[in-house]
Amino acid sequence: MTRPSDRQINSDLIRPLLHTSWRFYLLVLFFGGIVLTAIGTWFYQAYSGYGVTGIKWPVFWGFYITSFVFWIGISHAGTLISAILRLVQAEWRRPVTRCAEVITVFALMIGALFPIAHLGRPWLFFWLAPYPSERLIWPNFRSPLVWDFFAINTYLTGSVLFLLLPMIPDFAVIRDKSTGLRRRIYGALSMGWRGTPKQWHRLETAMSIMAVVILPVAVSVHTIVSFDFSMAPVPMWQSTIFGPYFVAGAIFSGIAGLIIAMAFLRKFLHLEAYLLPVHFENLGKLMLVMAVLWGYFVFNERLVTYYGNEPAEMAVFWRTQRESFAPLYWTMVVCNFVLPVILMGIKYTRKTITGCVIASLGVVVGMWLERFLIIVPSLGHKYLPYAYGIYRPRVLEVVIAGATFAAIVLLYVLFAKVVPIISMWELKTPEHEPGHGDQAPEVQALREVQP
Amino acid sequence: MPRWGMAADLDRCTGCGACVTACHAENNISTVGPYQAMRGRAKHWIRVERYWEGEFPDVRLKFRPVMCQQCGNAPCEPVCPTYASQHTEDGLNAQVYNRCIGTRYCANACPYTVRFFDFFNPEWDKPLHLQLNPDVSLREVGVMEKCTFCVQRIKAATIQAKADETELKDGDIKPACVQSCPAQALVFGDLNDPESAVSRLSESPRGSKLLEDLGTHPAVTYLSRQTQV
Amino acid sequence: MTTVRPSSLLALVACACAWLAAVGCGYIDTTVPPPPLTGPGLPGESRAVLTTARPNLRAALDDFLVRRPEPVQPIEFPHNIHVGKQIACTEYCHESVTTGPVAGLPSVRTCMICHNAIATDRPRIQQITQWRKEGKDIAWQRVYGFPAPSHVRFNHAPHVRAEVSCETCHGPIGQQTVAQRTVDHTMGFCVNCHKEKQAPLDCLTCHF
Amino acid sequence: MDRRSFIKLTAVSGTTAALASCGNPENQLVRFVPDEDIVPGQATWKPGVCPLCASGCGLTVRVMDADKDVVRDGQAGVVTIYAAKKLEGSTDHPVNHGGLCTRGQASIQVTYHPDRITQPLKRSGARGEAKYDPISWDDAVTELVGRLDALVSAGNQRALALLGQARTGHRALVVQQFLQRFGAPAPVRWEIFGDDLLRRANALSFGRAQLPTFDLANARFALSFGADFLGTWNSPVSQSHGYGAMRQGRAGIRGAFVQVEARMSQTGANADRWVPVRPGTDGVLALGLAHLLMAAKVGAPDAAGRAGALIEGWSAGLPAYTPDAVEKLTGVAAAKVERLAREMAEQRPGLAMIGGPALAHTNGLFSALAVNALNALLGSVDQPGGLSFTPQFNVAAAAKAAGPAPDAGASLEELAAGILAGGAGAPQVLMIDGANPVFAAPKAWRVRDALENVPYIVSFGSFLDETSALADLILPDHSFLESWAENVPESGSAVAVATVAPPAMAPLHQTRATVDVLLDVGRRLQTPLNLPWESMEALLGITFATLPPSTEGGDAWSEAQEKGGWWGALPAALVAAPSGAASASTVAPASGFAPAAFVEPQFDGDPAQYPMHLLPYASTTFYDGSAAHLPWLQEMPDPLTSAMWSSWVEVNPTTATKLGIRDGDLVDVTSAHGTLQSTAVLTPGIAPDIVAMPMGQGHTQFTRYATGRGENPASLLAPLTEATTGALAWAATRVKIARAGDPDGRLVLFAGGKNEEGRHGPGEEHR
Repeated sequence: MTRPSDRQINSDLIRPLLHTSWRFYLLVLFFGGIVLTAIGTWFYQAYSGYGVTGIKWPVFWGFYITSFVFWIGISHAGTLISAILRLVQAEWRRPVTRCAEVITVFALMIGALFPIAHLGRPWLFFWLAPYPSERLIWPNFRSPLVWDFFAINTYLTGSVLFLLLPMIPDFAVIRDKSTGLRRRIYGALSMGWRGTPKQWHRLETAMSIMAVVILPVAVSVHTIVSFDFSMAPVPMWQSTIFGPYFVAGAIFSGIAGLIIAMAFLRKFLHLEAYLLPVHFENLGKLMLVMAVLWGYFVFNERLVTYYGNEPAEMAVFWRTQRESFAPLYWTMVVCNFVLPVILMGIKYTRKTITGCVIASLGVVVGMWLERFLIIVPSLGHKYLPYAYGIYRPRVLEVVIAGATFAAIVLLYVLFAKVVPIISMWELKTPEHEPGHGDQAPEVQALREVQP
Repeated sequence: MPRWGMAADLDRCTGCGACVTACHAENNISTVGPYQAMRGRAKHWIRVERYWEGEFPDVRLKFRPVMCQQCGNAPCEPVCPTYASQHTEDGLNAQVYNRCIGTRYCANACPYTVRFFDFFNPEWDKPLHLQLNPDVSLREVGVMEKCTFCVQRIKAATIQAKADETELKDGDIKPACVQSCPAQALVFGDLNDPESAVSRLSESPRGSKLLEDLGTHPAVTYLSRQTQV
Repeated sequence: MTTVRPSSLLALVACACAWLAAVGCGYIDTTVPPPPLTGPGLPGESRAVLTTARPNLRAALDDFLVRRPEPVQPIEFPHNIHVGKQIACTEYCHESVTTGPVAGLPSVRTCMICHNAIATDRPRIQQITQWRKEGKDIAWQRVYGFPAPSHVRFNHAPHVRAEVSCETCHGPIGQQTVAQRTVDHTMGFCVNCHKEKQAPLDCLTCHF
Repeated sequence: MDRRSFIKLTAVSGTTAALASCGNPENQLVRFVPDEDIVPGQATWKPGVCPLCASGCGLTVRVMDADKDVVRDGQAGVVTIYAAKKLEGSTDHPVNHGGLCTRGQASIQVTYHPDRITQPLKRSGARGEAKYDPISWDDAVTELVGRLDALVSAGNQRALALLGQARTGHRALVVQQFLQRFGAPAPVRWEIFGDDLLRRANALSFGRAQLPTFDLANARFALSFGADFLGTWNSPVSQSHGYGAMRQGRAGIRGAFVQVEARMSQTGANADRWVPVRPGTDGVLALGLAHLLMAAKVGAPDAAGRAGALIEGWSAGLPAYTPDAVEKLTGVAAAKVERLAREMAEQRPGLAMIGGPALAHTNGLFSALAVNALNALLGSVDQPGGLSFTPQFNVAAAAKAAGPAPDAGASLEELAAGILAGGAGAPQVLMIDGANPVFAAPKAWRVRDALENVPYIVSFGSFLDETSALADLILPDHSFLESWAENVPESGSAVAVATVAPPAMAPLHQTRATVDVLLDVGRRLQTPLNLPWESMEALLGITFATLPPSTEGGDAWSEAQEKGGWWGALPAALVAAPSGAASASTVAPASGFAPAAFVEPQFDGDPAQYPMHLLPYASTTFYDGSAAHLPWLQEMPDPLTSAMWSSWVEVNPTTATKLGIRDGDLVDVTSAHGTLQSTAVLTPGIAPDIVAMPMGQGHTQFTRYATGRGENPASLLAPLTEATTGALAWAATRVKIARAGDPDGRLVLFAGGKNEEGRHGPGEEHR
C-alpha cells in the first residue's frame, strides 16, 4: 500500500481545522443540547435535594458511582496504551496515539465530575482537597476517596502533558499554514517551535520520560478506584483481587472505547488512508487478550466466593447468578467475554472494522454493567436481611449518566476541530521506511514552511 | 475516661417499638411521609428487626433492636474523606453533621446499615415543630445521621455532675430508648466501670455481639433469648 | 453523513427499545410524588412548614460564605450605662447564663422592673413602655451565636463556671453602647482556647 | 416537582426559633410579650397522665421554652411559651414503672397536631361535609344551653344522650352526674376492643367487675389465650414490665410463657411456644387443661369455688373435656394439651389470661368463665404470681356525689336502633366525647345513618374524625398537657392508684376543658343542675383531700400534684364496691346463672361461600384507629410486618399459594357485609383458614396524615354479638379473598428480608 505524501498528510489532516461543514454545527448542536440538558438536570438535583434520585436506604451508591468507575476505566484507553506502544516502538501506533490520548483526557474529566455530582452537598466538594483552613482540619488520608482525588488529578495532569507535548510540532505546522488570529493563537500554542535539532531532541526525551512515568500512575489510578470498594466490609467487595481486576477491566474497556472512536473518526474525517484495518486488527488482538484476562478474573472472583461459601457473600452471589440481577449478569458475560472472544478470535471478523466495532460496543456495554453489578447488588444485600433493599434509578440519573456519552462525543468533535486528530510529524517520520529515516525531522519541518 | 456501651436483653425485648418512637421524639428525626417512605427514605435510628423462623404451626419469631453499635473499630470512620465520621475519646462514633458532605461512603461501609441520609431538608408541619428538642441539631439536606447514644443526654449529665462536683453514677445517663423501654430490655452505661450494670451484663454467658466476626468491636451486647420449651 | 445515517438510526432505535423495556419492567423508578396539600382546611388549621432549607439562594450563599449582616437593634441599648450602674449582666438581664446553655435576651418585662420608675422621661424608655402597653416585646437580634448550619450546641454555664470572662468571647461589652460583634467566633477561636485550657477537643464536645 | 423540594419562606425563622441559635430573619419578626417569665434553654419536669388508653400510665413531661407563631390583632409574630418537649414514663408510678409504650411516646403529637381543632366551630355545610365556621365560646355555649333548655321545657330530658369511650375516674363521674341530674340516660360507652365482657365474667367468677391485674414478675408460668398483653390489651406497659421481670428478673428462674391464638400477635411472638387454636374454642382448651389438672390432683374441683361452679360439669372433674375431645374441638393435639397441663402443674405459681380475639366470639363469655375457673383451680387468684384486682378509688364517694348508683348505659347498637326507630324516646341532642363509632362499628348497625337523623350533635373532640364530622357544634377540648389530667387505673397496679397532673403548659389554642364546659353548661341552664364543683381542679381537690397523706400532717392533694398521683393503701370507706361502680356492667348473682357449657361459636357467612375467618386485630401503633392521626405512629414500622403508612391483609403462605397470591399482591377481601381491596402479606404466623387485618387505617376523615390511607376491616364486620352480654363478636365474620392485581406500591415496608438466613425471602423484592 502507498503511504500518502507529507503534503497529502498536511492537507488531509489540517482540512478539518480550516474548513467547517454544516455537519459540524449540526453535531455540536445535537450533542451540546444533550449535555446542557444534563447540566440543567444536575443543577435541579443540587437545588431540590439528593432525594430526586433513586438512591435510597440501604443502596447509597448507584448510577453515578457506576459511571464514575466506568469513565475512569475508559480513560485507560489512551495514555496507557500509547505509552506502552511508544516504549515497545510499535510502528503501527503512529496514527493511533493521539486520538487515544485524547480519550484519556476527556474520559478523566467526565469521570471526575461524578464523585462531585453524587455528593449530598456538592457545593462543599473542595473539602476533599487539602487546603489550610482556620479549622486546621485536613482531609482524612485514610479514605480512598481522598486518594481518588489525588490519583485522578495526577493522572489527568500527566495525560494532558503527554497529549500536549507531541502536539507542539503540529501546532507549528498549522501556525505556518494559517493566517490572522488563528496564526497568532497557534503561534502561542507552538511555543516558538522552530524544529531545531535541539528541540526535536528535547521533545523525544520528554516523550520517552513521560511514557515511562505515566505507566505506574495509570495502573495506580484504577487500583485506587478499586480500593473505594475493597476497603469497605461489604459482601463481594472485600476482595484482594479488585486491584488487578479493575485495572484489567479498565484497559479492556479502554481499548474498546478507542476502537469505536477510531472507527468514527475514520468515517467522519475521511482518514481511511491513515487508520488502516491493520490498526484495528492489532487493537482487536489486544482486546482479545484482555477479554480472556477479564474472563479469568471474573471466573476467579466467582469461584473463590463460591468456595468460601460465606453466607452474606453467597446471598449476593446467588442474587447476581440467578436471582433478580441474573439477566444483567449474563448479558454482561456475553458482552464482555463471549462476543469479543468469538469476534476477535476469528481472523475473518477481526480483520473487518465492523467486527471490531461491534465487539467493542459489546464490551463498552458489558463493562458498564460490570461496574453496576459490583456496586448495587452488594449494597442492597448486606449482612442483616432486615435491611435488604432494591435500588431503582430515576429518569434523572439515567439522563445524567447517559449524557456523558454525548459529552465525550462533543468534546471529541470540538477537539478534532482545533487539533489534527493524528499526529502529523509522527506520520511523516516512519523510521521503518527507507529514504525517510535519514532525513532529519527539522528538514521536513522547514520544507513544509515553504509554500 | 468512660467507654459508653449498651446491653440489649432479647429475652426481655417484646418488640413493642417504644424505643423507636422515643428516639424520634428525642432526636428530632423528621417523618418523611408515605411517598418518601415508599422510596426508602424513612429514618429510624433504632429499629426492631424481626425474623420469622419455621413454618405454620411451629413458628417462632425473633425480635432484635438494632441501633448504631458505636463500634470500637468502626468501618464507617476510615472511609469518610472529611472526618465527619470520627471516633471520640469516650468511644462514640461521632457523626459531625457540619463536616459531612454526603459521600454516603460511611453508610455503605456500615455492616449494620444503621446510618440514614437526609435526602431532603427535613420538614415539620407547624406547630409540630414546637416539640423539637433544642439540645439536638436539626439536620439538613445531604448529611448523614445516625444513633448518637443520645450524646446530648451524656453531655448534659456530665456537665451537671461537674457543676454539682459529684461523680456520675451508673444509671444517671439513660438514652431515650433505654428510658422508654417498658420491659427494661435495654441497659446503658460505662463499660470501663466493672461495677456498672452494662459491664456485668456484657460478661453474661448469654451475651454476644452483632456480626462479631467482622472485627468491628461493637459497644452493644445482645443477650440471647432463651428457650426452655 | 449520508453514509452513517442508517447505523445512527439503528443506534437510536436500540436506545429507545432499551429505555421502553427498562421502564416497562419497572427497572426505572417513574413514580411521581403526591401533589402538595391544598384546599382550605378547618378554620385556624395550620399549613405552615418548618424546614432547615434556606429561604432563598441569597441566604444560602450568605451561609456558604459565612456572611452575616450586622444586627440592627430595635432600640439603642446602652450596655455601658447599665454596666456602669453596677447592674451585673448575669444577675438581671442574662440571668440564665450561669445555669443553662442560653444566655437569654431579656424580655421587656425585665426592663420594666426598673424602668417603671427609673428614667421614665427618656425617649427610649418611653418607647419600650409604649411597646409594653401594646403587648409587644423587644425583638432583640442576636449579635453572637452560631448559625444553624454549623450545628454547634454551645452551653454557656460550663464556661462561666470555668471562669471564662464574658469579655473573652463578647469583647469589651461594658464599654460599648449597642453590642457590637467584636470577636469572631470561628472554630479556630474555640479550639485554641480549649487547647490552652485542656478542655475536651473531640467534635462531639460542640457538634451534635 | 416534589413538595419537599420547595424552599419554604418560613424556613430559617423557624429553625432559629427552634434552635435558639442566631439568624438574620429575627429582624423581620414581631415579638409579643410572653405571658409568663421564661427562663430559656432550661428544662423543667412536670407530671402528666397518658391519655391514649385506659391504663393511665404516669408521665414525666419535659417542658422548655419554644417560639410559637401567633397572630394578634391581625399582626403575625412569635411569642415565647413553655412547651412540652418529651414524654417519659414516671419512674415511681406503680402502673408503668418508668416505661412508656410507643403510643404513649407519640401522644405528645396530639397537642401539637397541625390539624387540631383550634376553636369552637359551628357547622356551615351539609352533615359530614366537614365545613365549619368559627364561633366564639360564649355563643357556642349559649347555643348548647339553648338546645338543652328546649329539651327541659319540652319535658323530654331523656332525649339527651352522650356517646363516649369506656373510661373511669373524675371525668366519667362529672359526665355521669351531669346526665343523671339533667335526667338523661346514662352515657353510652363504646369501644370496639372494649372489655366489658371480661368485666362481666370476672364479676360472675370473682365478684369483681373489672379487668384483672397480673403479677407476672413472680409467675413461673403464664398462659395467654389471645390476649395481646404486651402490646394493646389491658395495661400493656405494666404487663411488659412484669414480663421482663418474669423472664430475667430472678436469678436462676425464668418464667415460661405460652400463647394460644390463631394469628401470631406481637405478644405471641415472644412466647416460648405458640399454640394455634380453632377460633372460639379457647374455653374448651382451658377446660381441657382444668380436666387434666384435676385428674392429676393439682387442685380439687371445689378449690375453684364460685368460679368453678359456673362451669357445667366442673364438680365432676369435667369428664367431657378429655384431651381427645379437646383435640377434636380445638385442633390442638392431645399430646400438646397434656404437655401444657404438665407444665402448668409443675411450674407454679402460674396464671392464665384471656382477652382480645378469644373473647370476640358468640360464646366469648363461656371462654372467659372457663379461664377464670382455670385460674381459680390453680389457686392463682389474689396470690403472688397470680392475678388480683386493683382496689378502686371510689371517686363518687370521695366527691360526695349524691344520687343513686348509675345504671348501665345502653349499648351503641340500642342507641342507633332507638334513633332510627324515631319516636319520643329518640335522642334530640347527642354529645360525643371521644368515641368514633362511625369508623369502628359494624356497618349493619347503621350508626352513621342514625347520627345523621339526630337533630343536634355536639362533639368535644380535638380532631375531625368520621363521627365528629357529623357534629353541628364542636367544642374542642384541651389536650391532656394543657388541662388537668387524671385517671383511676382499673388494673395494672398492685396497690390502689389515682393518677393526676396539673396542666404542663398553657393552652396552645382557643380550647376549653370539656369537664369545665359541662359544669359551665350545668350552671347556665334555666334550671341549673347544681353540680357541686366549680371546676375539674376543684373536684380533684375535694377527692384527693380525702386520701391519706404519705407523711404525718401532710396534704395528699399537694403531694399528688407534685408526684403526679396518689398510690398506696386505700381506707375502706374509699374502696369502690366489689360490684365495681367503676364499670358499666352489673353483677348477676352466681346462683341466678345457669352453668356455662361450650356451644359451637356462630360465624357470619356461609362457610362454602366465605371459607376464611376474618380477624381484625388491635394495631400496635394505632390501637383501634384512634391514634392513626399521629405521624410518628404512621411512620413507625409495624413490629411484625414492618409496614409504614399502610394497611394489609395477613395470609398464610400455603393458602396464598392455593389462591395464587404472591407477597404484596392486591387482594379483594369480601364478607357478607362489604368488600375491600388491600395488600397481601404472607406470614407463617397465621392459621391457613384465617386472614388478619390491623384496625386503625382506612379513615375517610381523620386529619391530613390518616385520611384516605389504607383500608378499614370494620367495614367487613358482621353485627354478631356475644349471646349473654351483647358484646360485639368482632372476630366472628367469615370472608373470602381473591387476588386482585399486582403490587402497586401502596404497601410501604421498612424491612427487606423476612428470615434471618432470608436469602430468598420474598421481602427481598420489596418496592
